[in-house]
Formats: sequence, C-alpha cells, structure tokens
Amino acid sequence: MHISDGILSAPVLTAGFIGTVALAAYTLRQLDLDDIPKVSVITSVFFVASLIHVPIGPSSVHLILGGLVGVVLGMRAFPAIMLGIILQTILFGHGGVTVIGVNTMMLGGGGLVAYGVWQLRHRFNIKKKEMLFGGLAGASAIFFSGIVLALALVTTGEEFIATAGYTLIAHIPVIIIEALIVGACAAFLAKVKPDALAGQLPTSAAPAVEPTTDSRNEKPPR
Amino acid sequence: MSKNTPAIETSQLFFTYPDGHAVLKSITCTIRAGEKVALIGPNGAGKSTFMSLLNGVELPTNGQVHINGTRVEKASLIEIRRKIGIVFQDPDDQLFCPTVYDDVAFGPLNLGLPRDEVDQRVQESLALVGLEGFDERSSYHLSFGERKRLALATVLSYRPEILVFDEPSTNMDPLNRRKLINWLKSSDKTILLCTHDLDIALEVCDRCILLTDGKIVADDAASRILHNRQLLEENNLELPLALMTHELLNNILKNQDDLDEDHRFIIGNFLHAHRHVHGADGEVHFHVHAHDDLNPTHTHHDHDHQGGSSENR
Amino acid sequence: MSKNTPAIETSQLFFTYPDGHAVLKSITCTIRAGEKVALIGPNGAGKSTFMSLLNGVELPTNGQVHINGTRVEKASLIEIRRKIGIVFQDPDDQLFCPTVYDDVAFGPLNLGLPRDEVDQRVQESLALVGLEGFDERSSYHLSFGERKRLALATVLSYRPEILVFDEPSTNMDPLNRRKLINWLKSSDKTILLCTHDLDIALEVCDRCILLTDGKIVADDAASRILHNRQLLEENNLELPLALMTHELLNNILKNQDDLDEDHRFIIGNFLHAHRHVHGADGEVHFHVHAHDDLNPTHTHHDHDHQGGSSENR
Amino acid sequence: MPLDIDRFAKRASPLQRWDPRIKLFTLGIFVFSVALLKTLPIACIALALAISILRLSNLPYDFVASSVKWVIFFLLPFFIIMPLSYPGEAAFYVIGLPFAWEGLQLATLIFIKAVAIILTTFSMFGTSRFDVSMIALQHLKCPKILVQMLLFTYRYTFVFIDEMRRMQVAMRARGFVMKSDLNTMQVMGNFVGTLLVRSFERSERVYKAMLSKGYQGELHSMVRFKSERQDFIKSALVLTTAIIMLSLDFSGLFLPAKQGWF
Ligand SMILES: Nc1ncnc2c1ncn2[C@@H]1O[C@H](COP(=O)(O)OP(=O)(O)OP(=O)(O)O)[C@@H](O)[C@H]1O
Ligand SMILES: Nc1ncnc2c1ncn2[C@@H]1O[C@H](COP(=O)(O)OP(=O)(O)OP(=O)(O)O)[C@@H](O)[C@H]1O
Ligand SMILES: [Mg+2]
Ligand SMILES: [Mg+2]
Repeated sequence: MHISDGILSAPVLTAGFIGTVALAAYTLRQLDLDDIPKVSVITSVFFVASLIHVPIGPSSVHLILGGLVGVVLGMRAFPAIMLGIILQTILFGHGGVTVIGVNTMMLGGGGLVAYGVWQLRHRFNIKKKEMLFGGLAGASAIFFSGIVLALALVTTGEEFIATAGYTLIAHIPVIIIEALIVGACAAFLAKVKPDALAGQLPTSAAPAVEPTTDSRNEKPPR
Repeated sequence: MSKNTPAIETSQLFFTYPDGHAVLKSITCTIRAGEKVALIGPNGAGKSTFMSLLNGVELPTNGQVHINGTRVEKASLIEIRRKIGIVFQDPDDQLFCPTVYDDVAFGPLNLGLPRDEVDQRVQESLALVGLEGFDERSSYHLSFGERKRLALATVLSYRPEILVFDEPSTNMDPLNRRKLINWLKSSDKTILLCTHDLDIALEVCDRCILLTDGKIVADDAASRILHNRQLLEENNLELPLALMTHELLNNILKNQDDLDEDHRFIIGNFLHAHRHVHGADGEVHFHVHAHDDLNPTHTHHDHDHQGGSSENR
Repeated sequence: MSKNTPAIETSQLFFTYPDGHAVLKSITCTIRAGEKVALIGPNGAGKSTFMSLLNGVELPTNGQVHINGTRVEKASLIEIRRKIGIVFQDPDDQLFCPTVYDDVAFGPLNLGLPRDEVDQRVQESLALVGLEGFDERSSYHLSFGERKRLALATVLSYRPEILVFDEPSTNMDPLNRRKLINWLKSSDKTILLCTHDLDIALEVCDRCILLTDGKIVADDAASRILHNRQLLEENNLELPLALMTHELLNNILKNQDDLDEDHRFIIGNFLHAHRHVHGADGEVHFHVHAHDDLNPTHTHHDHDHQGGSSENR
Repeated sequence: MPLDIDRFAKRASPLQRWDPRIKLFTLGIFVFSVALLKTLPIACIALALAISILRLSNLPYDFVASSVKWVIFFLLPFFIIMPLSYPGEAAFYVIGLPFAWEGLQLATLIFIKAVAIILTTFSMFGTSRFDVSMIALQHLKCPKILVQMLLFTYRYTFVFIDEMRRMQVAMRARGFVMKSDLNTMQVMGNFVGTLLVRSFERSERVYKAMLSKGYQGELHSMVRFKSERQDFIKSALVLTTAIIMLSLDFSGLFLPAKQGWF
C-alpha cells in the first residue's frame, strides 16, 4: 500500500513530511544504541515482506506487516517503518521521494496504532491472548493506514473521492490476511522468544519459559 | 606484557542462557601472556559460550573474568575489546559490510588509525588468508570457506594482543589450513584456540584444556592430553589423525603373523621413537615423548629434524 | 535401480551467478547408482554451486543435469527432490521449524507417511547423529556442531536414494565424525560427498573428482588421487593427514643417519607395504596399492586385517 | 526487481564521477520540482530530461526497465479509475459510467511524473555505491543514527532474502509443496515466525561481533569526498532547468490538468 508520486497536492505532501519529522524526532529519542540492530532487522523484515505476494482470487497483494512491526518494536516502529519506506523508495520506486512523508504517516502511524491495541492485552486474562491481540493489532494497523490513505486522497481533491472509496474496499482482504499473519506470528513469538515482543511485562514472560530442573522447585513469581 | 601476567583469568565462572540452559559450571582457569592454549571438547560442551564471556559479549551469571588484569564488566568493555579479538564460529555473524575491503577495514577504522595504515593492514590481512584481490567483492557472495577466511582477516587486521579463535580451520581448504597453522605457530600473541581439529591443536598449542558438559575435565600439556586415548574417548573425542595412523601401524605390526621377531622389534622401536609426529609442509618435526622409556635422556626435550619432503617439491 | 543407470549425470554444465561470476565451466560427469564419490577442490572451486544444480536449487546457465534419467527442470523438480537429498554446508540454511522434532519430521511428513512411521524415522535419525532427547529444543538454540548434526538428521529421515553432503563433518566432534564415517561406509545409497576433510574421502569413497576453478581436473579412483601429492598440492590441497604421517615417517627414516642399512630396509619395506592406512574405531583396514611394486600379486585387491585396538578399550 | 541498485555503480559516466553529495542534493531538488508540476507539456519535458540524465548515467536499459515495469503496473489502474470517477462533465458513458477526459489527462500527468521521478531515482542511487550514497546523506546533515540504520537495514535485507530463499529451497528439497490447506498455512506461519526469530538472533550476534571489533556507535569509512568545479557546473545546469521548468509551469502558458490545489 503506497501512494505514488505525482498524485497528492503540495500541502498534503508537506503535512506528511512535517508529521513524519515530528513523530520520528520523538520516537527516535527512545532509541538506544543497542536497539539499532534489532530495529534494523525488523525494518528489513518489513521491507522484505513487501516482496511477498499473497494470492487472493485472480490477483495478489503484497504483505505490509506494519502491525507486526508495532507489536515487536513498540514506539520504535515508527522510525523503523520510515526507514523501510525510504529504502523501498530508493530501491524500487514504490511510492516516491516526495510521498515518503505521507506514506510514513500512513504505515508508521498504523504501526503505532497496532502497538496501542497490542498493549491492551494486559487488561485481559484469557488464553491465547497474544494471538487475539496480535490479530487485532495487525488488522487495526491496516485499517488505520487505509483511513489515512483515503483522507490524503480526499483532501487533495474531490475528484479522488471515488478512488479513495475503491482503495478502502480493496483493503478488506488485506486486513484479513494481515490479522491472520500478525496473530500467528505474535503467538509464535510469545511461545519461542517472548522477550522479542514489545511491551512484555517481565512476569508475563516468565511462565512462557520452559521450567528447567533448577527452577522447577522455585515458586513461580506471583 | 611479561610472561607472568595472566592474559585471561576466570574464576568460578557460571553461565546460564535466558531459556534456562545452564551451560558453564564453575570454570576456573588462567592463561598466561604468550601461551598458546587449545580448548577442546565435544559438541555442546560450552566452548563457544565460554569464548563469548571473554570479551563481555555475554556477561557471566556468576563469577568473574579478567583480561590482562582488568575485570570484564559493563564499564570496562571498550578497553577490554581493544585487547582481545575473537573470531566466532559462524562467519555470517561477523561479516556485515558491503564489500570485503570494508569488512576488514572495520576494526582498524574503529581504532581511529590513519587511512594508509588501515589500508596497509587490510592488504596484509587479506594476503594472510589468501584473499588478495577480493577487495571489491561482496562478502555475502563468497563461498563458505572464503567467508570463513574473511572472518579471520577481519580480526587479524585489528591486531589485538590476545586472539581467540572458534573453530578457525573448518571449511578451509588444506592449503589455507596449513597457512593458518604456520601463522599460528609463528605468532607470539596469546592464543586461545577452540577446535575439533585435534591435529591443529597438536601442532600449534603447548597446552590443552578439555571441557565437557560445562566443566574443565583436564588441563595439561597438549602432548599429554592429546596422546591420552582413554581420556579423549571418554569425552567424545578421538586421537588426532596423525597419531592414529601411528597407532594403527603399531597394531598392524602387532598382528602381522608372517613377520619375523627381529624385524618386528626393529620396526617397533622405530615407531616408538617417533610416536609424536607433526606434519608441516615440506618440513618434519617430531617430538620424543616426555615419558619416553626408550630414550630417557630426551625427557622434556624436542627435536627438530629437517627432512625436506622428497620428490614433488 | 541397476548398477548401470547413472544416478547423476551432467553434461557440459555451465553456471554463472547473476553478478556475472562464471563459476562452473563445462562440467561433464556421471555417477552411477551405488557409487560413493568424493568431490574435492579448493575454496571457491564451485563445489557447493555444483551441488545446488543437482536438485534445481539453481538452474544451469547452460547444459543439463539428469537424476536417475530425469532431466532437472522446472517441471520435474518435485519428482527430482524426492530422489535426491542434499545436506547443505551451512546448517542455518536448512533449519526452519520451531523445534528439533519438527525439523526432522518435516521431510517424512511431506512424503505423506503415517505418523508412527514418521515418529520412528525421527527417533532413528536423531539417534544416528547423537541428538537423542533434543526433540523439544529450539533449533536455533543449539551449538554450531549440534545444528550441523541436526541438519544431517533432517535429510536422513527423508531417506532419498541419492545423498549429497556438503562438508558434513565440519564442526562435529571427533566421535560424531567417526559415527558419520561408519554410517557412510555402511550405507548402500549413492553418495556424493563434498569435503576438505580428505581423510573422510579416503576412508569412505571409491572415487574422487577434483574440481578447480569450475573445471574437473581429475576424476579417478580415490586412492589414486588422494595419494598423488603433486596433483593435490597443485590444486591447493594436501595429502590426507593419515597419509602425511606415513610420508613423514618415511622421511624421518630416510634422514636418520644413525640407523643401520638393514634396519632401514626392513622398516622401509614395512612402511611401503602399508602406505594406505585407514583409521577406524577399534578396527584396522589397510589397502595395498593397486600399483604396488612390492606385492604385485595383490593388484586391485583390498585386504582387511582385524587388529583390535589394544589397551584402552 | 533489482535490490542491489548500485550493481552498476562502477561504470564510467558523468554521473558516476559526480561528487555524491552534490549529486544527491541536486537531483533531489529536481525530483521535488517534478513532483510539483501540474501541466502535461512540462511534465513531458521533465520526463525527457529524466531520460537524458539516465542515458548519461550509462546504466543498462533492462536493469532500469525491470523496476519501471512495477511502477507502470501500480499506476495502470489509474487510467481506468480516474476517467470513470472524475467529478465533472462526462464526454461519453462506458457501461453506464461517465467518462471524463479531464480524468484521463490527470491520470496521464500522474503517470508521466511518476516515471520521470523513478528514472531520476535510478540516476541518483544507481550511480554510486549504496553505502557511499548513505555517507553522502550524512554529509548533507541527515541524522547519523538514521544513516546507520539505513545501512544496517540494507545489509540485512540481503541476508534475509538469501536466507528466506534458501529456507524455502530447503523446504522444497524435503518435498514441501504449497497448497491451499490448513497445513500449508501452519507451515508458513512457522516459517515466518522462525525467520523472524532467527533474524533477531542473527542481528544480535552480528551486533556483538561489531562490538567485538571496537564499534562504539559510529561508522567510520574509508570514503572521502572531493568536489571540483565540474561537479558544481553539472549541479547548476540541472538546477537552472528545474527552475525554468517550474516557472513555465506556473506561468499559466499551458493548461494545467485539474488537480485540486488548495
Ligand atoms: N542461545 C542459546 N540458548 C540456549 N541454549 C544454548 C544457546 N546456544 C547454545 N546453547 C546450548 O548451550 C550448550 C553449549 O553451547 P556452545 O555453543 O557453547 O557449545 P560448543 O562447545 O561451542 O559446541 P560446538 O562444538 O558444537 O561448537 C549446548 O548444549 C547448546 O545447546
Ligand atoms: N551468490 C553468489 N554470487 C556470486 N558469486 C558467488 C555466489 N556464491 C558463490 N560465489 C562465488 O562462486 C565461486 C564458487 O563458490 P562455491 O560456493 O561453489 O565454492 P565451493 O567450492 O563450495 O567453496 P568452499 O570450499 O569454500 O565451500 C566462488 O568464487 C564464490 O566467490
Ligand atoms: Mg561452538
Ligand atoms: Mg562450498
């Protein structure tokens, strides 16, 4: 999901850049030197994902995984997605140089929304909540992106209203696919490498670790 | 650094992985400056884990590591890492620059050296591992053995005082393995060599530490441990191949019924006198055993015989 | 499959990587069913590339590959991949499941086998590589050597007719290397073994193909190529260590001035008769050379001497 | 789609010789001014310019074409959607939907501008090694941390694509065939998860190896830039053309394709 160069008006493009710079400045401050490899890796996963095409009926869509980035990186999802978009632009002209700002607001914002949804899981005490909230996070990221996309189009000019509508509809299957994938990934990570997930409470990670002979006699924390 | 300062010193080292796997169980050992030590042990013994504790890549769950007298802890890491260079087992973990040249230049550049010195070191290290002319290739488009050698070069160019190698010779072709051995032998740095290639250990190292299941089982002169078939086999290892041939010849001799007694005696004596044979390229070294009962006068003494390898050179 | 059907047949194979690197240059060779062939050559010779052409991981730039008579091309890949199993050089290329068990079960499950058969195969393969009880561990939390062995198990459980191994023994501890050798020797499958460990090649294979710079330089009986010091050294290789010890003993003998002529003659004869020695665990094999001038009657004939390895067992 | 956009960075051409800092700055401005165009004739001139710059860069034709193909693919729907959905006078009706020429004009404008921009991007980034471009960006006051992350990401991308491809190969080598069933979904789920975890742990190990070689948060490089008169002349040429283009565009000499300026 990208807006291409040459569609949007200057004010919308400018707004995109201003928003992006502001949010990037804010989120980058939470970035520590030791985070760089982790963030870079997820960025390249995000970037590579856009090369995976999932067949739906006669056509296919590519994965976006903005939600997954949010679930794994938390607030750092924003700069990560920004970098991914910059690379996509530089390397194969998805979108374009002038729309980096808008695209980042659209997808990176989706990542932040996904993180917000993901964090809600702590309020619930149900089985498989990682899968459920991962799925919700994946879906909400795309949903948010779709809305931003539509808004950007509509504010550019009323001749885009219909296009915006079609785009939103076209995103429904994407929402479903992303919900499934992000949900499955979150569940997988919770089982295999819980410390890789964002916003994981130390206590919620502990039971996921296999009890070893040494720790079996100890009482589980709380 | 005087011969008496411990280059590496660990005391009561414990390490447990986040998933609860207790890997190192009270490792205490001291390696002096200038020593060449082989660390051997079966798969999963904890060798690689031990190495990653030496420069603080992982911090111990319990116990301490000192490098040249400085304790390895968060505050001292930058200093420690200038002193000790580690070549990890998996080359793909260590190559991250766009070109071979950049990968080798990475360490020296971080030391803040001037460009021409960096360049000189890069060329020298590449030559050492036989990768001259690979400068502009991408590291990720090399064959496995080439990557392995490149990983070696990236640490050699850094020139730390203490060098730690995790399985350096795997996937190298025999010629490059031989070059590596010769370099290791001629180097005067402190070297810790972790390897399953016991022949390298036998040729290069004076001391050998045998690790099994996270504990040190033996720590002695390399020649003593590497000749001890029973000890090695109890720990999932085997005699070095060079020695094995030797032992086999002995066995053949013992079981060859058509041989007359005199001949058997003469051959037996010869084999016994040269039990510890090292194969270097075109050069012959052989050691007589410390506890050799045939030539008791040679105790604790090594011979070097020059034997120029005949025909094909 | 009769002994006469070529299991692997390549004709005029050329391969160039997308970056323009021409790696294979007209490789033509035939490997018959049941043969055990070693593919040797220096780093970067193109061995791994050659292997990746065998099951269509890469398709040749020019030329053809046939497996059991079927041409390797897009349409036949599924069929081809049931017949040929490749253990790649880098274990991380082949482990992709969350647990060890899943990884080993993956192949048999895809063959559509019933669960208990799958289970049985998994247990068997894990035992073969000495990873019993590792079922529930994560593949990526193993030591390098353990991963290497696991990668082996994942292909063994698949039980293809043709097995291709790329450097199977690297990073394995000597005991597991020995187990692998014994399995390779006892197997009756078609085996292509790519390795720098020439001692394995010497022990396991009857035939040896020497690849240098993308061309086949020699293709002959393993004993002939692996004894040819000149050929090996011209191609960045070295004599197998087992033979090297042997040669060194010969050199020592030649240069030992204090030895009387008779003794020299007796020892020399003994060494000459047993030039080609294989070290297996507790068992002694030795071959007399095909072109052995001492015992001309033994031409093309192998001896097996049982020699029970003495003291420590 | 060529990921290694710098594959042909070593060919000799005026663009390859251009100081990367000045090149990025100049062409960057050019790209933005193209994006601002709103009349078709000027957009065509911009496209012609972009093509000539690309010709100067001496990049092989099919290398560029493989990327442009995708842009065309993404933009084709506009040629259908825009004319049929444009709010305005319908020229005629297609199966009951109003067809507006203005819509088609707008779609063409978007298309031409997009192609001009992607072609220029190739001239910008295809003519220097990627890391050199990034370091040039750093000289242009792009934050250091961003530049380093871009470099890391670029590097890891190859590792993953390779790793992914090889993992896929390993799956197929053991008889896996993609079907549309639950089992396939589960295997793919595990695949992505494992790829992710492995990526993480790999990156941790790479990072540790970097630390082991004295990395302290700053990438040092052997690259040295030097700019000569020629570099500035090239820059001046391009910038002047961009300004002329923009002023012609705004002068009202040509009929702008309606694009709802605010
Ligand atoms: N990241 C990890 N998390 C959990 N356990 C691990 C991890 N890495 C290794 N292990 C386990 O720790 C033990 C020691 O591993 P280590 O890599 O130190 O062995 P090693 O002696 O280097 O073996 P090898 O000869 O195979 O390289 C092994 O049992 C291994 O399964
Ligand atoms: N992906 C790639 N792209 C371009 N060149 C490559 C690629 N992989 C390997 N090469 C080059 O192709 C040549 C052959 O590589 P290959 O991996 O087949 O060697 P090999 O014989 O297996 O060596 P080794 O003993 O080190 O495993 C090498 O020169 C290598 O640099
Ligand atoms: Mg190890
Ligand atoms: Mg190889």
